[in-house]
Amino acid sequence: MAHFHADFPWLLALCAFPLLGALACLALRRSDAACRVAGLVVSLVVLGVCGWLFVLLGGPRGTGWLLHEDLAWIPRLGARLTLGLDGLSLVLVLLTACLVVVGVLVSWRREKRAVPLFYALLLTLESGILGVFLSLDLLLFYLFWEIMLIPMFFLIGIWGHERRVYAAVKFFLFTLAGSLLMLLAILGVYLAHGHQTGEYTFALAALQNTILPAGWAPWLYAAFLLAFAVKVPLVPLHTWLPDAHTEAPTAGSVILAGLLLKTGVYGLIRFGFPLFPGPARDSLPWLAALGLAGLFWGAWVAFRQQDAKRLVAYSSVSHMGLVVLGLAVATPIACEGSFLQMLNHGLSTGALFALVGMIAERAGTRRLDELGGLWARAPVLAGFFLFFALAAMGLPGLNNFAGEFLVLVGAFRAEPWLGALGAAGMVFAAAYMLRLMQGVLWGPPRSAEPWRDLSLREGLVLAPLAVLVLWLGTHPATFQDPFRELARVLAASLGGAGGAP
Amino acid sequence: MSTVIFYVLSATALVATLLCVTRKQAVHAIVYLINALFALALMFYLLGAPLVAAWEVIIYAGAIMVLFLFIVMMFELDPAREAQRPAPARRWPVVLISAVILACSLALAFADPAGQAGVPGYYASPRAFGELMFGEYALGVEVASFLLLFAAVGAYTVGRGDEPAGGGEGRR
Amino acid sequence: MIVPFAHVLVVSAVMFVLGLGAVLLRRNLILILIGVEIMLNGVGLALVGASALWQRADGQVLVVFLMALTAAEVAISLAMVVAMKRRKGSLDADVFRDLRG
Amino acid sequence: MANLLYLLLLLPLVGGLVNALVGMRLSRRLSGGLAVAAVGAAAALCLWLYWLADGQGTRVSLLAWLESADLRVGFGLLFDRLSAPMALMVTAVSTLIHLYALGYMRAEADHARFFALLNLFVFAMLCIVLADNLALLFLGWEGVGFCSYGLIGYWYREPKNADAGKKAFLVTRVGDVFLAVALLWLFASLGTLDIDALNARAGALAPAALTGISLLLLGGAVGKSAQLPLMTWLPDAMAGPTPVSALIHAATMVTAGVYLLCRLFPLVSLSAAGLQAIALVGALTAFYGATCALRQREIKRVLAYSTMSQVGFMFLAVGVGAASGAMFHLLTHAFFKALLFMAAGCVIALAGHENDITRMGGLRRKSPLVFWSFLAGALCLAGVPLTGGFFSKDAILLAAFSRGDAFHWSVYGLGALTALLTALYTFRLVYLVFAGEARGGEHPAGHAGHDQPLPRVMRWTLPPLAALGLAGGLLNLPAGWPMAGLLDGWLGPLGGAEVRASHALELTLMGVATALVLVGWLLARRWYARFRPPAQGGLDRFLLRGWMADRAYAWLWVKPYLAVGWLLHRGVDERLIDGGLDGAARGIGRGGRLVAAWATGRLSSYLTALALGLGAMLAYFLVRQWAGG
Amino acid sequence: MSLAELFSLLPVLVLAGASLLVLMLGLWLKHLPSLVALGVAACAAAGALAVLVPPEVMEVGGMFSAARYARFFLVLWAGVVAWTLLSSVRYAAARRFQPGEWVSLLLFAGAGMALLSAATSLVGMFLGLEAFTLVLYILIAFHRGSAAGTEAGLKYLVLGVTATAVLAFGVALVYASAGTFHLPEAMAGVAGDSPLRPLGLLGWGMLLVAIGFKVSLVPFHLWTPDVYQGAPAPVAGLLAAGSKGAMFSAVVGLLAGIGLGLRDLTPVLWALSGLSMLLGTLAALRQENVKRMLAYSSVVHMGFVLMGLLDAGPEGQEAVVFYLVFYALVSLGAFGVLTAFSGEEGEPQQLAAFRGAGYRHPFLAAALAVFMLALAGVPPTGGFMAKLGVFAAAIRAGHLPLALVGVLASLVSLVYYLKLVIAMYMSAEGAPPSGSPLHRGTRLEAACVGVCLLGVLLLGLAPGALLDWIGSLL
Repeated sequence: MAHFHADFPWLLALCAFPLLGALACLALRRSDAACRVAGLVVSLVVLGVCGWLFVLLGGPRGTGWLLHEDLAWIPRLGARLTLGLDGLSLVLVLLTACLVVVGVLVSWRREKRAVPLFYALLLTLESGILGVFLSLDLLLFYLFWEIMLIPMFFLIGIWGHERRVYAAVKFFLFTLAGSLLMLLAILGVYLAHGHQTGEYTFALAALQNTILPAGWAPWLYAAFLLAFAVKVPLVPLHTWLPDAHTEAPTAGSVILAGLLLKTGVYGLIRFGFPLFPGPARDSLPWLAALGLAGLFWGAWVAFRQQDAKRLVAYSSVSHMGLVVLGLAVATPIACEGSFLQMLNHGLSTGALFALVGMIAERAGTRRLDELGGLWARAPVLAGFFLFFALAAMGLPGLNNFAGEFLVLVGAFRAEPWLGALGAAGMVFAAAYMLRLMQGVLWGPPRSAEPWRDLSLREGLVLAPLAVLVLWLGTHPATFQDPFRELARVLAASLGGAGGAP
Repeated sequence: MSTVIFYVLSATALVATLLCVTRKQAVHAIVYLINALFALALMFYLLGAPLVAAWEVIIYAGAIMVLFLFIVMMFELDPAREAQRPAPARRWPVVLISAVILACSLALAFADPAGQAGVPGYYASPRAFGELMFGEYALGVEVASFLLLFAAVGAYTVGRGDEPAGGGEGRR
Repeated sequence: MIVPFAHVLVVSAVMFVLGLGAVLLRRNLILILIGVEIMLNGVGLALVGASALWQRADGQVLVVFLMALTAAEVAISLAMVVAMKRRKGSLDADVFRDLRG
Repeated sequence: MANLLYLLLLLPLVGGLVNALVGMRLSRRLSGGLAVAAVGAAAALCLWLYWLADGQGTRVSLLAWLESADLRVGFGLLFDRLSAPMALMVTAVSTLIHLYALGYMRAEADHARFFALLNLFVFAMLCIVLADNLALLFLGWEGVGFCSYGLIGYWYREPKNADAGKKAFLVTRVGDVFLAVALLWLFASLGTLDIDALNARAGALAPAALTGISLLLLGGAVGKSAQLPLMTWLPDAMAGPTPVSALIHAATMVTAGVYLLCRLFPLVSLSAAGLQAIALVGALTAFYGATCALRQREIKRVLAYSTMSQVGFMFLAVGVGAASGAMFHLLTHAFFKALLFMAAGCVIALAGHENDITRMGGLRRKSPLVFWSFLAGALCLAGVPLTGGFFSKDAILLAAFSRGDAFHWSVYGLGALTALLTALYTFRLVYLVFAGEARGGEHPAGHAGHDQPLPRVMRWTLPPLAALGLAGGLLNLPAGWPMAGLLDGWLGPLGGAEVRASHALELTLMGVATALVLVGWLLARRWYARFRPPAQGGLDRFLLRGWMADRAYAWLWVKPYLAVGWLLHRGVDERLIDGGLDGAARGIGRGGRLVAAWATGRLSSYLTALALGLGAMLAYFLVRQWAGG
Repeated sequence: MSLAELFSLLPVLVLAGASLLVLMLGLWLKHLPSLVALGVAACAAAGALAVLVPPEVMEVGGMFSAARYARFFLVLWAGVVAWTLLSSVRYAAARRFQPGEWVSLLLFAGAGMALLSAATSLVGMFLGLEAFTLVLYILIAFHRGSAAGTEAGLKYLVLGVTATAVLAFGVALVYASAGTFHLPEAMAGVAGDSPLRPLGLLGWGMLLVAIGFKVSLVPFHLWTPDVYQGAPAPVAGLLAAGSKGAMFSAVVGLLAGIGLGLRDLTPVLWALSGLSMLLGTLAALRQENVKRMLAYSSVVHMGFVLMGLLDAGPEGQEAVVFYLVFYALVSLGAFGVLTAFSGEEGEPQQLAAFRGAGYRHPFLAAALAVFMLALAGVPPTGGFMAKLGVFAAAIRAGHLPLALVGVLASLVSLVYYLKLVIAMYMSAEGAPPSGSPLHRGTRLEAACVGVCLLGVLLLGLAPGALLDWIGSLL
């Protein structure tokens, strides 16, 4: 595989290309249609490249870098443009490309204001997310980490719903609160490493071996953890999420839930754990407890929601709690399940947000007590809704079950109570999802006028996702293979109890 | 001898300054200040700065204070209204702060070994002084001259009253 | 050797603080500016004293620069005071508080 | 050849998917026909491939599913002596029910969804039956849960129906959690989910683990089979169309729990405490269901409670170690209960879409075929001698009694009492529905069904089932009869411990059972042969509402759940966290106003601040100077 | 004062000379653009000279340095002045500013700032500082039609002369204890390899008050919002970008000399920095007036710069210089946008005036939004790299709590920066700005803003070149 990328920085190009697309959108600002097309084309090209990479590089892989690029950036600070693609990032990059296309398509007719800006921001966001999933230099990572933030802030703030400004600011502040501390921690590691070796660098590979001054590591790790925990989000740092998800425009919700939450977990895996293995190991019980708490908390509160979007938002808290639980028990199976679950959650929740958006567009409301009877008015749409809701509920044969089951199996092995309690979350998930289905699908339609059923564009959004959901549900190995080894190594490095024999 | 004169002059200067600070009327204050400046000029002389002493009298006491007097006269300040003593409520905090600053300054000054050293007799002759000033510090003189120039420009610009007053720009 | 340097400093410091006190106490703009002049004179004394202490004339040079500067500042200040008086009809420093917060 | 077994699963799956995806475009005839054909073909296939189950059975595996580290789960089927009859029963009964549904659903516009779900249900059920590993079984397990949800709530425009579906799904999911945990535990301790391997290696488990796992499996079974304490969903599930009730709540889904326990019987049977718990749950549920059935007024609810009660008997069988007895009763019950439900559907249609048995009556004359079929089912249910139900129930009671200790005797006592009650409520049902005069005259005229004759396909699916039900005893006649113990022999070791009982004891117990049925019938005849308005006493209401279980659960679970949800949402999320942060923000804002107010605009205050700063700094320096020496 | 020395100081002389020339030309040439052109040419010439013509001696008159550090800042300040001149052409013309005086004063302010940055002696520092401060007194009150301007000028003046007196006393005390004005020696004389002597402490106390006043550190900051609000927008930009930066560039030299003595000052610097960051942030939070908000924000930023200064090593100084360059760019940019938005009558100051600007004035509003994010320190703007540097400096010097205060301030500060962004982009649909509509801005103004925008982004994305340059200065 080494020959095809030898002289071209594919990853850098991948990160930069959407940015160019964003600039193109700004340049094309005279024509909304041109911007839409540009957005679609750019995101499709990225998807194509990612898909191509997946085809080339997918399959069972070891732990090494599938692609690795290293270019000079700020020599004086020791920061470099280091990008690397391994099995996990490969899958997440693919998910990113996929969901951005979804985001572009669901916004096609919906967002009518300041269209060029919208697509420019969406593409910038894609750049940021791709960068987060690819960068191996802490400074670069932080840069991308924050770049993600800004477009999202604008997307929520400009195109969001009623309380958009509040939600946008809350989102920004919550995330920044964590990441600023992480910045200090990055500096701490950087300085400690530089002080020790005389070589100041932000490269993850080098910093991983830093021997920190006594007593530093837990604090630095805590700062990293905080930044990532806000993004995940872990209870009790989650209250930005329902607001942001609910107020965001559909594309924003899709990307927030599908991708931004993953960056938190990814950051923990890529940076938090390797940089501070000791404290990371010590934190696992807490992480497990918080993950479990999130699992129930999110589900419990989701059940009380009256707003369909908010309900789905809280369900994300619940799902991500399970992902964290999987990581925290640190068995190979559970870690693999967590990785898989990130992908699964991205697809099914992304699709659910898209669907809620489509429904709200037709009904003019997202309140469960005002919706209802969707099946009678738009059966195809309703069918898709049912399908994705079932997937989110963890019905076996659909994607979420695969991940959840692995997580639970792994968790039970490490600590039976965790697995058992995690399994009990099934009921909670069923409770809120059934409520959502009840409110949206069943019951008498509120008015007699028929709705436009799924349009071709909407179908193009949902059908591929549905296929993926089924694929992941019945043969997840396609997507598991690339990161299997990574999960094993991660679990081994975290030294969770009850590893595979 | 000069020591005694120094202390006498110091006392004069300080008392005059105190009076200047506490007078109700601006004119009185300025006159006391001129008094203090004269004493100060003599002290400069005692400390070996004859040229500075002369300029003190000429520039400070002569030019600057007269300028002040001129302005005061121009506005015909009403003693009752313009120069009222500050209310005690405002006076005591100020006195307290000043006292603290003074006390700290003095304590620190006395704590320094340099303070114990006596001031030796010194005399900067006008010639040596002039050479220093227009030699090493010529650039400073240039800057000062620019300052004076722009002060004139500024006074002209700011003080010119040909524009209608009361433009609303920048109000809250 | 006339006096200990500390004594020169005492006089200058007292003068400086008296000037500062005037600046703080007075509300009349002109008297505030006079307070500043007192402070600067205190500084001048300290400089001349230090100049003598170190047997160098640089301190005195700075005093002269200070005088020039003072003159310049007074010119602008008074011009501005005139302008303000014309605008507000008062020389009370605290009258000018359209800008605050 | 063995790979054809996959067709068993794929036929209904494909049928369901085709109906789900393009069914709306198909004609009713085509979509219904497709569904029937799919299931019928599966039934035929099952019969054709039956020989594959002989011996150790046949295993096939197709596709890897979940793999990670040492976890290996695939789509693999196990067609053996236990699953083969079950699969055959499921497909055969389903075929008949599908046929019946063709007639029943003839007026529904949304037929495709119905047939899709029905087919998918069969697929999921076959997954349970044929799975060679517990994960695939779990897929089917959840799958039937979903399909029953969709089918119960089929008439979704009525919120009541959707609620019933939701309730069914939720309550059964509580049970599913136990099953899931059992899976996790099994995998964690035995390293496999393969059913054969689990059964083989079960001996390696610690006794405590065995008991725990058994109880968890019981928990799973309880949910799906509507046993105590997770039984409340079943009566409400009668909101679905009648074929659904027949298929799900009689023949197949509710027996999945029993099947599960039988499937893992070698494992379960190692735990004495587990078995006792199973027996106890079974006996109590049997009694509970029977008492509730005594006072129900809707025909389908009577049948629902009776199902619960009968499944309780099956649990009892498993609990006393007679897995083959459980399977026997499962099969006969499937036949006669499906028959009863389908006949009830006909009855309802004949009575003009009237559910309330107190407003029926006299239907015997309206359709003798329905009456006789129903009666056949009722006889089986009541356990009238020589019917299928008689033999299967008797086998269970015998097995319980013959264990010969106090616990099992008391369980037997409860079972016998239940048998009496069963006869009582069964004949009550028959009398109220068929005897006397029609009492539903107050119905608005012109209501559909009165004048429309029943479709032929609905009526003529009844007799085969009636025959099966009546003759079901042949499957496993007691010792001493010709062709005795067919099923026992077929199942072999899978059937659990052999019941050792003397012939005399057996005859005695049969006599007792016969007497009980007789008493029940006589009582019913006395009380119900002539219609009297139903009593409204406290006990009546108590039984009518299923021992107030719903209300109790509302107080026990639902309200606390809602309250905690409210607390977390309003209390913690909104008040504590967001409120706290908003408060902090307000506080910071207030502080900001304070700091900004410092800039008063007064020159004097600015100067004072300057002097203050100077003073503070100098004071600090002085203190430092003194302190530092 | 040899010719070689004068030659070494040529860039500053060009600025000063040009200011004199413009002043005289201005008596009969009332055409602002041509004078501006002349001024810009002078700035360009000064900058070019500074870069291209190596100085013959490194120090002029024992007061001013001609070394790379000084030259760097000369280029910066010349650029700042040229930028201010260019971006305010329409603004000045609309307010009928006296062209000659306007250009001349700005040029001289540039010269003064360059001198301050180049100062190697306390006298030089004093003179340089007073040179441009005096000019600023005038410039702030330059718009005679504006009462607020006059009030602001008066306030700055009275406080400024008081601070000057304090500064002078501080200089005198340092001189008294060290015996020389020349910086490294003076500072060494005060401290040496020991703690500061009492007189030195006293002198430093005075110096710090004066410095604190000039760069507006809490509690000496109170003039800042009033003056920013009252001053013409370009002057406020100059005040923020230039005056503070120049003062700090000199402080770098001051602190570099005192060596171990820094330890005595550290707690005070710590407190000043922390208070500035915290209280500045708090006060900015409630501002509805953009200029006041920017003023308080400058208080916060100066706190950040001071935090960087706590690390006396070259890395800390580098961080500070980088911060100053960034802050100069971003405040010029922000006030440049305000200048561009200013109509004939007034400047838009209230947040409400910016409502919906993002859609009516896409470029200027976007630039302003980027500047706000840069001020908040959000990547990929220069603000992030700048803050990174000072945080690193603080941690390196062992002041983690201060860095935490900085983090807290950054976080809260986001709220008020975002307020403006929200007003521009997220206010109610199509809300018209209250009061007079925003001016569209000329091409020249847009270009000026564009330069700042580009700079701010470049500093964030590719700061390598500037960092290397700064590294070579120290």
